[in-house]
Amino acid sequence: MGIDVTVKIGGEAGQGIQTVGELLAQACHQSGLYLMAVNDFESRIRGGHSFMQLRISDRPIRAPDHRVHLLIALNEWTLQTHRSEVTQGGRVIFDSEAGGSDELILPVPVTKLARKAGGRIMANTVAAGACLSMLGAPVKTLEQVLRQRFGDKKAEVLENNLNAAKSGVEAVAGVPFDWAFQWPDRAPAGKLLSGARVLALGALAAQCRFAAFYPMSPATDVMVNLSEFEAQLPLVVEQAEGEIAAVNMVIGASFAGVRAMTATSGGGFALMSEGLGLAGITETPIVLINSQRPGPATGLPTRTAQADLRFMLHAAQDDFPRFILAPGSLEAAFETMVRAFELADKYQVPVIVTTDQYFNDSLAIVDKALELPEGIDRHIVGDADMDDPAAYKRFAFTDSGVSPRALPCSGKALVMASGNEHQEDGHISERISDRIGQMDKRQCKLEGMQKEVRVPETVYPDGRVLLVGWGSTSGMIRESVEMLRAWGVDAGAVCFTDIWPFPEAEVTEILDHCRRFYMVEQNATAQLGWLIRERTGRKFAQAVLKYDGRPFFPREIADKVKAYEEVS
Amino acid sequence: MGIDVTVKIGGEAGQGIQTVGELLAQACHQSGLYLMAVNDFESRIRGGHSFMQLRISDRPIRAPDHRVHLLIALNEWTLQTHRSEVTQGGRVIFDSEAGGSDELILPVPVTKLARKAGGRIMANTVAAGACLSMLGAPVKTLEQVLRQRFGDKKAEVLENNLNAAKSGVEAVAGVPFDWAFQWPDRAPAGKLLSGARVLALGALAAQCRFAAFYPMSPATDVMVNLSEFEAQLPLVVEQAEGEIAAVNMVIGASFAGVRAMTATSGGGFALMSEGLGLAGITETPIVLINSQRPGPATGLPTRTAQADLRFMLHAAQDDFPRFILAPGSLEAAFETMVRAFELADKYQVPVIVTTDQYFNDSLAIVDKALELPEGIDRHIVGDADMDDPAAYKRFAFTDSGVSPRALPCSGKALVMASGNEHQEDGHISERISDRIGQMDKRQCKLEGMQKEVRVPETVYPDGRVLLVGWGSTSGMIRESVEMLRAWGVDAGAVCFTDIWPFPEAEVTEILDHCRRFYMVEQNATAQLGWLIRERTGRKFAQAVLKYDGRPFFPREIADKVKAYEEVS
Amino acid sequence: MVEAADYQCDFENKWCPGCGNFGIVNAMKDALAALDLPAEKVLLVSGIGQAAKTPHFLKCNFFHGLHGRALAVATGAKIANHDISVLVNMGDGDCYGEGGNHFLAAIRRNIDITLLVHDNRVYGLTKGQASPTSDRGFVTRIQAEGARSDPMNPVALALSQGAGFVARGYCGSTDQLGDLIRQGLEYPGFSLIDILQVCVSFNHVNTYDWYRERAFDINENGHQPGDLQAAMKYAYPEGDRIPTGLIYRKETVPFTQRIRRLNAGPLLGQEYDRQRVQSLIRDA
Amino acid sequence: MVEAADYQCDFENKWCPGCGNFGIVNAMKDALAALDLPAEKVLLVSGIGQAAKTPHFLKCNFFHGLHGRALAVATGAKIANHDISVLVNMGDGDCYGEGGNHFLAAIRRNIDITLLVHDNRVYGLTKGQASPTSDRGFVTRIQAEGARSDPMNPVALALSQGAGFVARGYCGSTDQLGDLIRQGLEYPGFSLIDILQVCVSFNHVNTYDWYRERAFDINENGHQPGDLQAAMKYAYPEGDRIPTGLIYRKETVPFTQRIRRLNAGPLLGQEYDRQRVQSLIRDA
Ligand SMILES: Cc1ncc(C[n+]2csc(CCOP(=O)(O)OP(=O)(O)O)c2C)c(N)n1
Ligand SMILES: Cc1ncc(C[n+]2csc(CCOP(=O)(O)OP(=O)(O)O)c2C)c(N)n1
Ligand code: SF4
Ligand code: SF4
Ligand SMILES: [Mg+2]
Ligand SMILES: [Mg+2]
Repeated sequence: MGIDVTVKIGGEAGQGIQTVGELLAQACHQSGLYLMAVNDFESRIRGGHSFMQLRISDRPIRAPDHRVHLLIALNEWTLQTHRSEVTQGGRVIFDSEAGGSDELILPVPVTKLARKAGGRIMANTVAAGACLSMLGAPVKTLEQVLRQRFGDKKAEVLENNLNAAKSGVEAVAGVPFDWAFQWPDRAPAGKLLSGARVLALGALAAQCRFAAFYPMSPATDVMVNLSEFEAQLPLVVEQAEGEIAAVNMVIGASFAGVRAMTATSGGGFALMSEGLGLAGITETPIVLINSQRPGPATGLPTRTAQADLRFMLHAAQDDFPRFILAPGSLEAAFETMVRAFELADKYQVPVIVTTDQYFNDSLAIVDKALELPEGIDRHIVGDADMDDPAAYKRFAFTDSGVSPRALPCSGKALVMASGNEHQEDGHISERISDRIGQMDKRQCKLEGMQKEVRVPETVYPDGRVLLVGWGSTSGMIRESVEMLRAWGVDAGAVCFTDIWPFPEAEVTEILDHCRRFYMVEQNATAQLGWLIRERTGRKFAQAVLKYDGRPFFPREIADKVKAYEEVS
Repeated sequence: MGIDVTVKIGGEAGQGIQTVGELLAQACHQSGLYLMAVNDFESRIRGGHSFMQLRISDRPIRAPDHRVHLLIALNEWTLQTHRSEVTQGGRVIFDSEAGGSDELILPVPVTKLARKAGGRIMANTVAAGACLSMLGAPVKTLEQVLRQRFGDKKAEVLENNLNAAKSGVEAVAGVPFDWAFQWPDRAPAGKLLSGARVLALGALAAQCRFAAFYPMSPATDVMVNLSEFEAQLPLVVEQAEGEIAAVNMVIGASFAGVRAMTATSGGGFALMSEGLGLAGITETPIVLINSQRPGPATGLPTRTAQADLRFMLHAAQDDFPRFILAPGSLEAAFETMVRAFELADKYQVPVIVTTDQYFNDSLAIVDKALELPEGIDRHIVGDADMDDPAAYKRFAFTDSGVSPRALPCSGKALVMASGNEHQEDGHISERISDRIGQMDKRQCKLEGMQKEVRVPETVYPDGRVLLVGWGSTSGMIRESVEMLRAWGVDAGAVCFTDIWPFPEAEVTEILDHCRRFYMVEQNATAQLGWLIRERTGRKFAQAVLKYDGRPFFPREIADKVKAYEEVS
Repeated sequence: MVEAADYQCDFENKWCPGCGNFGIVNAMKDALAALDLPAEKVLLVSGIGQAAKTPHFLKCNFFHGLHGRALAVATGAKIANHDISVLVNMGDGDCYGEGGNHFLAAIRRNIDITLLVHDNRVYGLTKGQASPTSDRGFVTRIQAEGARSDPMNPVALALSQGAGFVARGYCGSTDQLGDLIRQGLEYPGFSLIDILQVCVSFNHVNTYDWYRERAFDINENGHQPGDLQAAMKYAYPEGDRIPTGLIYRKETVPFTQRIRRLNAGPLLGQEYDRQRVQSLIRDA
Repeated sequence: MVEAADYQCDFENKWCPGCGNFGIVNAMKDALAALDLPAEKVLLVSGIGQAAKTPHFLKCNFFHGLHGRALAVATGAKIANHDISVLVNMGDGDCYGEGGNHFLAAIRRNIDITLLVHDNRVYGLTKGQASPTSDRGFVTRIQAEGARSDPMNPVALALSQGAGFVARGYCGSTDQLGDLIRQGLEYPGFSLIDILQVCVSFNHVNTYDWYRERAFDINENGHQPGDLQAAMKYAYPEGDRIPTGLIYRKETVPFTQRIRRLNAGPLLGQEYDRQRVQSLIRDA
């Protein structure tokens, strides 16, 4: 076994937990290690309790671990709440001037040391220093990270931080720690990114030029990341007066000709649902990210869930084609965004990309290079492509259901679109032939769309039992399968990325290979499970469901499946 | 065979087609006949083409007929569009001064006669007179109706109308008509009501005291009918600034203690979906009518559809319990409204009652007396019911999931509610135990709710093939089954009223009796059909789908099923 | 030379005979012709309602969207391609009722579009309910006791929030209206033209006769559109007189000029430097 | 006698130390005590945001609903039971952003509730984006070039639409604020109190120091709340001076009095005559 250590840093909101976590993450990354950092915080700005769980390894990792090897407790609450999670041989660094270390708890006067180094604010750096020292990291690693981080600040700032780090290092010097490890000195593997950032980069790669949004956790960070590039690229990111405005602006921008997107979460998605239908009937390509969090209504704003699947699938009145894509990893998310824009343009439909708080707010190493697509086809026509631009019909009947799309004000061809049912040229119509014609035209796109859909990824597809999930939990499910196998359960995994159009035939075939399948979902009702039943007739044996707003640990999935297996 | 005659009156919007229809309907009703009048009109106020199809019988009828026996064409367009629908022996009364009657067409100078009688506006009365005369109605029937209608107007108005009617009668005097029949002279059967009116009356019977809405066809008429009673009852009907406001007002009013409702259609329902979730998590009872029309988006605003089923079922982020009830007849609608308010209060959940444009805008005879429920239980507690009002917890954990509901400002017990996840007393909480506790509490209501659900109504449940539908199409499906049986197909019908919670066991049993079942739905994808697959694993053989915005005729259902049967 | 007739459209009109909207369409055509704007340069965006059907009755590019949301669609379109002239047609219910929040936001953005509100003080397409501009007490089938809310004053609202171009037109004064629309289109920034529009089917209070007696042209009467205080006074009808014309105008910075990036030209047309994007992503 | 302490609540407060909201809660308690209003007579309704958490920090009946929608909920509750005092707490994003349309409608209805907008000119709970009242140019993480929209002026907007009670408070002047809230609660009709609120975490422009230099009490300085013209002037900051206090007040007919039916008493309490309903339905 290689390196696999988890550090948990906890304290109050506003204490800079995230900063400690980021410093550590950067240090690991610099040294060529892999890592995943999961954020847990309350819906408040100061106080309360929050933590970051950082898993470090020498191999790529895609899930948090339930075991904590090193706990950094910046307050008493953290100590009391999380000490029981500390595994055999693990330790707790506790911010305290009291002294009196025992086998588990190592009091370090973090705040005091910070004050000495120049101010309370440096507590994060002290903690990071102590932590890295415990883990056996060479001093220069943190130094490097601090230089990068504070290099362009006043010299004093860097100086103070270096001192703070040093005092942290010294405070734990010589303390034995079972889980310390040999730090490699390799080039950084890949890039250290959050889910939100990868989604934004994917949109950039797809030539997204316009984004409108209304702030809503956990989607806001996608827009924060995107807006960073506003000055450098032909890109406008606009904060709208509400989600309804956001989706309608995106439709307007896309209609006028630029690739456009929005990002939101549950309540905002609800408000966008009428607009989704407008994109549907006007056949305007849009990309909509729905980063899920627990509901109903405001629910748990800063926590995670996968509970909007059926809502996304059926949102808006009447039927129209849409894609629903749920990337299972950072790499997949980048590519999914590129695909989303391409599919939206190609089929002139709305594409929903769905993630969740766990996915957006976690940091991990992206190992694959983030490459731009070869070229981008906008699937757009101009006057030159037409025999008679004056006779152009935006919604002309075609075999594929996709009509040649011209842009308004780009030539003699007039582009007319209506959210009412319409005739081929876009003018409203109540004629039966137009209604049936246009409905059939829209619906028949599903044939082509079906061919674009990717079969769920499988591992050990020949397993006697399969664990089935979608989106962000892919990493946990895969790891739980390894555990189950290690325990002698012949398990495999089926991880959906493309959910709609539903890959019926392929999924049926996969499921028919196993004895039983279990759903693994972060919701209360096994939403994908019932969709599978609907589309394939196959029914899950049991569902491992978690809906407390916290992400799965692989171990809890494995435990539950094992328990089910034992009684079945 | 008794009487079964269909009259179709067509012309431009603004020509008063509806008035002719209403006069005829009232005349039939007065004579003790049964009838059903279906309205077909465009989304405009003047011009275009609209018609009313009136089916008259001596037995209760619940569906329009595809055959037209008498066509009243108030313009050329109607004549051209509908002449082919006229059945053997049928005739057309055509507003024309040209003369030249043939076997089919009987020109009557309707407008000219109206002008003579006092003005163009009387054309409706002339037409009604001619029509009733053709059908063999005694003159006094129309006279009576006119006296009722214009009795409280100026004497001149009544006089002119009576003259107009007479000139209509005279214009067709002596014209032979195969479909004329012997008019009974019975007391009126039941009451002549529209679907929208019945829904409003049901709400009144349930003690609804507050309704908020934003105008949207075909739901507006429910509110128009309700508002008629504002002056006479403790009832406030308020036009909101939008659908979002409407649903939130309803939540506020219900929270404060009165039974409250709203009514809308597709796009408005989409806008209400966030509020639906708020009612869900705050456990505020609300009743929401969604009267469907074709989409997506604005679609066909004045036409009919059953295409929001899955949307209603899954609207709003995350899972929470709700009822979905789709009455299949006027009588059922009255009772459904009473049940809806009772179930909302009893389980503290949102209840969606769904109808459609066909249902709301059609007139028919309600044969059953509309009786108030015996008594109304608000399922509310007060200080007196509590040991310690100061310790009251609105969201206390209980076995049934239903917590005792006190009203705010009604005593010492403080009522605190939040759209965020909360602890038992209503204060926001992010604790895992509160989250799981409250989710489980809400979800476990489904057990009790499941017991309230009514099994779909069946006719010939032992039929070899079953036709399955929901809501307003019940009448057409039943009649199509009779046709099929007459043609030798051993068919039966299954008509859902209560759709959610889904009556799983019962439906499975019903479906397991037949060889094959066919879905009959007014949408493009067989939405209920897939829900049945999801919940029972049983799959429909074929679906008879209509999504052109026009209601089914029994005959077209029967024809399609017969064709399917022939190849299967 | 563009002529009004170039915008002539043979799609069947669906309004009631005598509806005030006909005058508005004519005024629009006149304004577009006066500015020599060909259809290729113009995008019409509308919501849902009778007013919102307007784009169907001109030969042009259009997007006929959702009830209340036209301003959001128009904003997105304008940001995407600010070289084109964007005209928005909405009803009073559409713009001030369902869409009220977007109206506020459009003023604050000063997005360079011209908003024509066909203000008939009633919900036409849904058959005659009170609208946000209906007088309190306005009786309808569903408001038997009369509308209970006070009417909104869109002109005063726009002025109070610093709008730079605020006008009130009348569907019966096509020349004046055409000229206001022309000026609105020329104005760099958000321009509001609230149009007193007669609905012959559902508003039997605010009729042609009613307006004829009350509407008067303030510009003819010497009002200077730069005078904010006078403008605020004219925002409100004075007794029985309803001021029409260009009520207020000031220089402002339109929204698309506030976005540094757009100084380089319309977003749609800007070059996308593949190399640069790739390196930005690599360094991100 | 109701005391401020009766509203003391032991649910853990979740605001940042130093947040301006603490002053607002204190002022609310003072006002409720001054009016001798027990919790049984008061309903607090709020949206979503830091401001909207307020009801959790008083011991009272409350409904903490959706972002932007508190006014609609409050309107429904007030119509259902107009005997109770309804107070609404919203943030500036909540009320003027997402909820802008309900704000307009509440003014037009003159619904008898007291609206406290915790106007910190920033989105607090979502970590510091520009809000509708942020100055143009206000820089945030996501508005690196500064906010592009002009700020909304809620006081001017309310005045322009005929609101009958319009005030501006400051979280740092608790006594004045408490008194404004008391007056608002007493006022029969819609009362707006826009409260200058400091957000110590995300707004580093409009700080305590900043306001201390600028806010001044107009009533102390002799302003008569009946003077609409002066009120309109005070709606806008004059140079660097921000007027606070009761800016405008006039007599109006509150919404629930506009509904004839409610003259008979609160809807909730009215008797339902079963016989009458049955006969109405029979005759319908
Ligand atoms: C979300 C939504 N709500 C309601 C409607 C129904 N609706 C269509 S037009 C209209 C209002 C029409 O009034 P107005 O905007 O004043 O336009 P007018 O017809 O008077 O020109 C309404 C409420 C709708 N289409 N969509
Ligand atoms: C429909 C919806 N959109 C967005 C959000 C996310 N959200 C929560 S609070 C908030 C804004 C907070 O700003 P403000 O209203 O000014 O209140 P403050 O926190 O500053 O007091 C937003 C956008 C939400 N909860 N619901
Ligand atoms: S209903 Fe009124 S607004 Fe609509 S077309 Fe007719 S007259 Fe014009
Ligand atoms: S973020 Fe700002 S508004 Fe929110 S609690 Fe902290 S200081 Fe107050
Ligand atoms: Mg209107
Ligand atoms: Mg704020």
